[in-house]
Amino acid sequence: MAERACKNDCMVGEKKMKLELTNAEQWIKLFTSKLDENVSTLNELDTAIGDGDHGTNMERGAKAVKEALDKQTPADLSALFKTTAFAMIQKVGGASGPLYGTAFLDMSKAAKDEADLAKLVQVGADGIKRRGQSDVKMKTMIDVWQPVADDLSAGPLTADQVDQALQSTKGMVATKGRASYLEEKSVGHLDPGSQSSAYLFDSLIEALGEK
Amino acid sequence: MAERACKNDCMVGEKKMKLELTNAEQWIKLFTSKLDENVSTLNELDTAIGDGDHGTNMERGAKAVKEALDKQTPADLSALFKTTAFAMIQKVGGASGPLYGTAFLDMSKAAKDEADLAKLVQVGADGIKRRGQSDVKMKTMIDVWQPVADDLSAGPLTADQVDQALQSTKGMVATKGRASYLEEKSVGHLDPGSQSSAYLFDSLIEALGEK
Amino acid sequence: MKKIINEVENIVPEMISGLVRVNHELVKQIPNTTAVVRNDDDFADSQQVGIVSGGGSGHEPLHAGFVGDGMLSAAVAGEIFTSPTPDQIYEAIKAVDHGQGVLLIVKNYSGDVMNFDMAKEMAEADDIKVKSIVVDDDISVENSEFTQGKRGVAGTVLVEKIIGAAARAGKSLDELEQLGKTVIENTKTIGIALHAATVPAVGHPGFELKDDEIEFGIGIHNERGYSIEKISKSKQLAADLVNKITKDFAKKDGKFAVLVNGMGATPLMEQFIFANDVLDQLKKQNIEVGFSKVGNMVTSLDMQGLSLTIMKVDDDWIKWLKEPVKTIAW
Amino acid sequence: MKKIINEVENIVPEMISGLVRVNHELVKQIPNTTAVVRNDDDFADSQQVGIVSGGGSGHEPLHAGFVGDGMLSAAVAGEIFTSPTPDQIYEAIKAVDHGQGVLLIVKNYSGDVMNFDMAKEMAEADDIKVKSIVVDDDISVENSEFTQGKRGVAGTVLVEKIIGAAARAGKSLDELEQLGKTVIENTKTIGIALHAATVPAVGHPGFELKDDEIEFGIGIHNERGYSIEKISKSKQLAADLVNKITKDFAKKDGKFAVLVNGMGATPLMEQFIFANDVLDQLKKQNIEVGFSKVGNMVTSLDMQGLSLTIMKVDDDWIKWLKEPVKTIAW
Ligand SMILES: Nc1ncnc2c1ncn2[C@@H]1O[C@H](COP(=O)(O)OP(=O)(O)O)[C@@H](O)[C@H]1O
Ligand SMILES: Nc1ncnc2c1ncn2[C@@H]1O[C@H](COP(=O)(O)OP(=O)(O)O)[C@@H](O)[C@H]1O
Ligand SMILES: [Mg+2]
Ligand SMILES: [Mg+2]
Ligand SMILES: [Mg+2]
Ligand SMILES: [Mg+2]
Repeated sequence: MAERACKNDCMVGEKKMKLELTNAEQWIKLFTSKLDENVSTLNELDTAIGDGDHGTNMERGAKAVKEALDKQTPADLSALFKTTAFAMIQKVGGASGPLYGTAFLDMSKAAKDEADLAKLVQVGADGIKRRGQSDVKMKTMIDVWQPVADDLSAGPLTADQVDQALQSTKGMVATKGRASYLEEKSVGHLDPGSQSSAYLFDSLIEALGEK
Repeated sequence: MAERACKNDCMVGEKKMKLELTNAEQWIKLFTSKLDENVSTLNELDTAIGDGDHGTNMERGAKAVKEALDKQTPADLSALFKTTAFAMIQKVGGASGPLYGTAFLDMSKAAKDEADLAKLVQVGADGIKRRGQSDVKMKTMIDVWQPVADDLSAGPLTADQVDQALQSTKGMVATKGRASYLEEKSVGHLDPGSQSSAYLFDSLIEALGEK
Repeated sequence: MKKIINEVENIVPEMISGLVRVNHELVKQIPNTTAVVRNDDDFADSQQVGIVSGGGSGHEPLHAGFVGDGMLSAAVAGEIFTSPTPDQIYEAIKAVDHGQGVLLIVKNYSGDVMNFDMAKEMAEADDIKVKSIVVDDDISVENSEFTQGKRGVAGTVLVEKIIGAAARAGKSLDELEQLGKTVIENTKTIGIALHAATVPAVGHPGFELKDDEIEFGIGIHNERGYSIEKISKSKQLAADLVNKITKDFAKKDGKFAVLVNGMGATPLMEQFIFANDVLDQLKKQNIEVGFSKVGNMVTSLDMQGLSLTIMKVDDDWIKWLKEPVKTIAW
Repeated sequence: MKKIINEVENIVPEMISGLVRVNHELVKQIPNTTAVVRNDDDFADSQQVGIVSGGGSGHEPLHAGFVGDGMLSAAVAGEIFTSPTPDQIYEAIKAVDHGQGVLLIVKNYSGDVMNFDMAKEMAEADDIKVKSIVVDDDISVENSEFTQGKRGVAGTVLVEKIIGAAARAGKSLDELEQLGKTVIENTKTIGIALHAATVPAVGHPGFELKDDEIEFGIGIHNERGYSIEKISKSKQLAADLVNKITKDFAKKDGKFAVLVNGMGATPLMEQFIFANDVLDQLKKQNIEVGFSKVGNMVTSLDMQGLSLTIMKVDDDWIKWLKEPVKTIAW
């Protein structure tokens, strides 16, 4: 697995922290780089309890997001999230495409009159739940998104909190997504979508820390 | 490879030797046993330069010959050869079925008014040549049948002569049968049909020796 | 991994290009998509409900091989083992709607269900009537309303055949939706693997089985099954699978359809031997077979193995299963 | 060796039994043989020349999969990779002769040629007119009048399609013989293997290739080829095979038919990618393709690999290649 850029001591955001466009751009860029660097990690996690393509899927999305952002610099937060959402929806496919796509699309809509980071992430988490007909404790990316949304609304987010959320998926029995076909045999493995979501929020921490 | 039952010192037949029914029955029975015992030897030879089934093909023939002979004891030499021929034709398939079948069918016809062993074997060899559109030096069973026919007409046949004929196929380039597709690469391997024919004539030597 | 391919990321577009070029009299490609649509005049002139299916690639001939008169109107190919994206499905829906609406045939995977749902929402915004049915025939997975439920596997092709023929016969969108749901409820499949598939981007088989092992209950994306056993004779395998499936049917009267489906690397020879044993087993159980089929229909790349599908059918369904079609692969 | 079979010696009869039971509306079996004949009323009433092919098993769907209206009248299956015996072929000839005679389509192997010859002699003794044509399309083997000559491989199925359609159109036995010879002269094939086939009675692959090796010029019975190379991209393989085959045609004007044939364990996905590259190559060489087809037609058990067949065709042949048929596998 990739080295974490910041450890326990690293945290971001004040309560009610506003997300600025420059941070957010940095956030998405760092996320796409982490996806690029960790294709095989994600594929391997998905090989254990899914169909082995989560890394490849997200890599396709990362490439599309980068290309879209290179083509046109987004005017505001809403535009940035919309571009990200469309690239994910149109290029990722599989389960993660519509899930990340819906999360960012809903965040794009919300960002039109809301810039509070914690609230935006909660909107994204809700989008995933709606699209995936799922909730926490089903061993999906929601088990990273929801704790992160909670942590952000309670105070600054730490890499440790992200990691804790990610690690919590290991002990869960999957009841949604492909891993659910394995029933009890899904226990003992990290959920791949939670790992990519951990990269997303690690990137957020880095982007805000570098400000 | 199976042990040869008799070595250089072992020989059979006087010049112009008559083949008796009891010897011939013994001959065919020994032949079918040798085929049964050497299925994998023949398959392996055929794997090297053919399609790997000569042992399995001949085993099917051996079984059919035995069953046919068990069902009805042949009245004379001609009937024995005919039964052998029909079993081979109907059960072996591939190249060796029609070849052994034609050899025995022609020998059956000839045996109606000819019992000279050397002449009968020559009739068989000619049948193979006709059916296979082939001749000596093409790395086929003819390279055992023809030398054996010659040796028999010159005097008693020895296991050494049979073996010499068989070994001579090793250096040949195949120009008929599947091995011909290998062209020069067929050199260095024994021809499988020549090996089964060597079993045939080894059996003949044993059958006459045991008289 | 030895495969006859070029760059891994071009596998799907190149495959679709090959399929369309070779079969240009039957199908055409929607530009800039990997969606394949019927290319015949009969369809252009018809007033039938459009039938669209699709899903991840790697299951060929499913789905593009079943586009044509009497089966699918269009098929959308995703990346290998990955649902296609909503924009592509949306293009296919638009291309086949003749005002009578469009039925989507979706295999039950979260990715497929979500992407087809998003496409449906997009098409509905264009005032196209869209319904969808979700195939979940793989009874090796326990069903539960709290989970994703059973997977959609080889039975999908029988659903596509019946729905395709019924749509050609002029059934309405609502009728087809209802028919599809009933057909799916009556369709049950179990698969076995002798060797896992190698996803090209991964480069090695999805799981390992020993030289004498076989896995029961695998899915078509290398999903692991419910047990690993020593391989037995075809007769025994047939008995095991037939028993497991027929136990799942409440009633054994009436007629049944049977599909023996090869997973990609298992020769037809073995499929026919297995089918012979399946028919023997069904005869023993006094189960009447009204339709049967054998072949590589819903594959899993180069997986070695096969699946058995049994469907309880009525006489109309048999007629629809038997009707001739003009497709690449039925 | 992991295969879904019962006893090795029952493979062929059980396979034929499965094939016939599943497809009983198309074909029937001649009792006590492994010969399969058309089962339709159209044929019973027709006055067409009977078309019989056959050969060793292990190449499914060839030949039984191509029995039906517009293709073969009967097919005779031998043991695996072993010509059928004359008595079985003779039964098939008798079953399909409607007084117009019977044409035998034989692949050029000494075993097949001899067994079909013996069957012909038997049928002629019954006053049935019999002619035979010998397919030898595999140009990876040098031709010579002093040897067995070239092998008959995947091109056989195109020969069967053209002859079958021409026979249905009412051509006489002599015309069909002449047509067949001309078609065969214009048919050229080369095969490649990534992994050899495992003959069940042998139990291991016929030869070994390293993880990055591929063999050019193999036959459909594990016959070794003319060279072993490092595997390259599909584009390169296509260029190599297309060049080698087109060089063998004196003239490149007119139209050509193309068949990409899977060897049994190579997924359709790879076959379509390869076909896409073949069509690109032919376009580059300004060679006009009038007909193309992709699929597992003439397999070699579980061999991984494929073959490319190119045939110089005239317009009648294209028409016959395209005409619909009612068979299990075309
Ligand atoms: N219904 C769902 N709700 C929330 N997340 C889901 C759901 N289904 C799948 N996921 C997430 O998607 C991830 C798998 O994504 P990916 O491998 O790209 O798609 P696919 O499963 O189609 O191959 C899982 O690890 C899980 O986190
Ligand atoms: N044209 C021929 N003339 C004589 N013998 C032949 C000819 N073709 C093949 N054979 C013999 O048949 C043997 C192969 O028999 P077998 O393996 O049973 O048949 P197949 O080649 O059909 O698999 C060869 O080793 C050779 O001795
Ligand atoms: Mg996945
Ligand atoms: Mg052989
Ligand atoms: Mg996937
Ligand atoms: Mg053979």
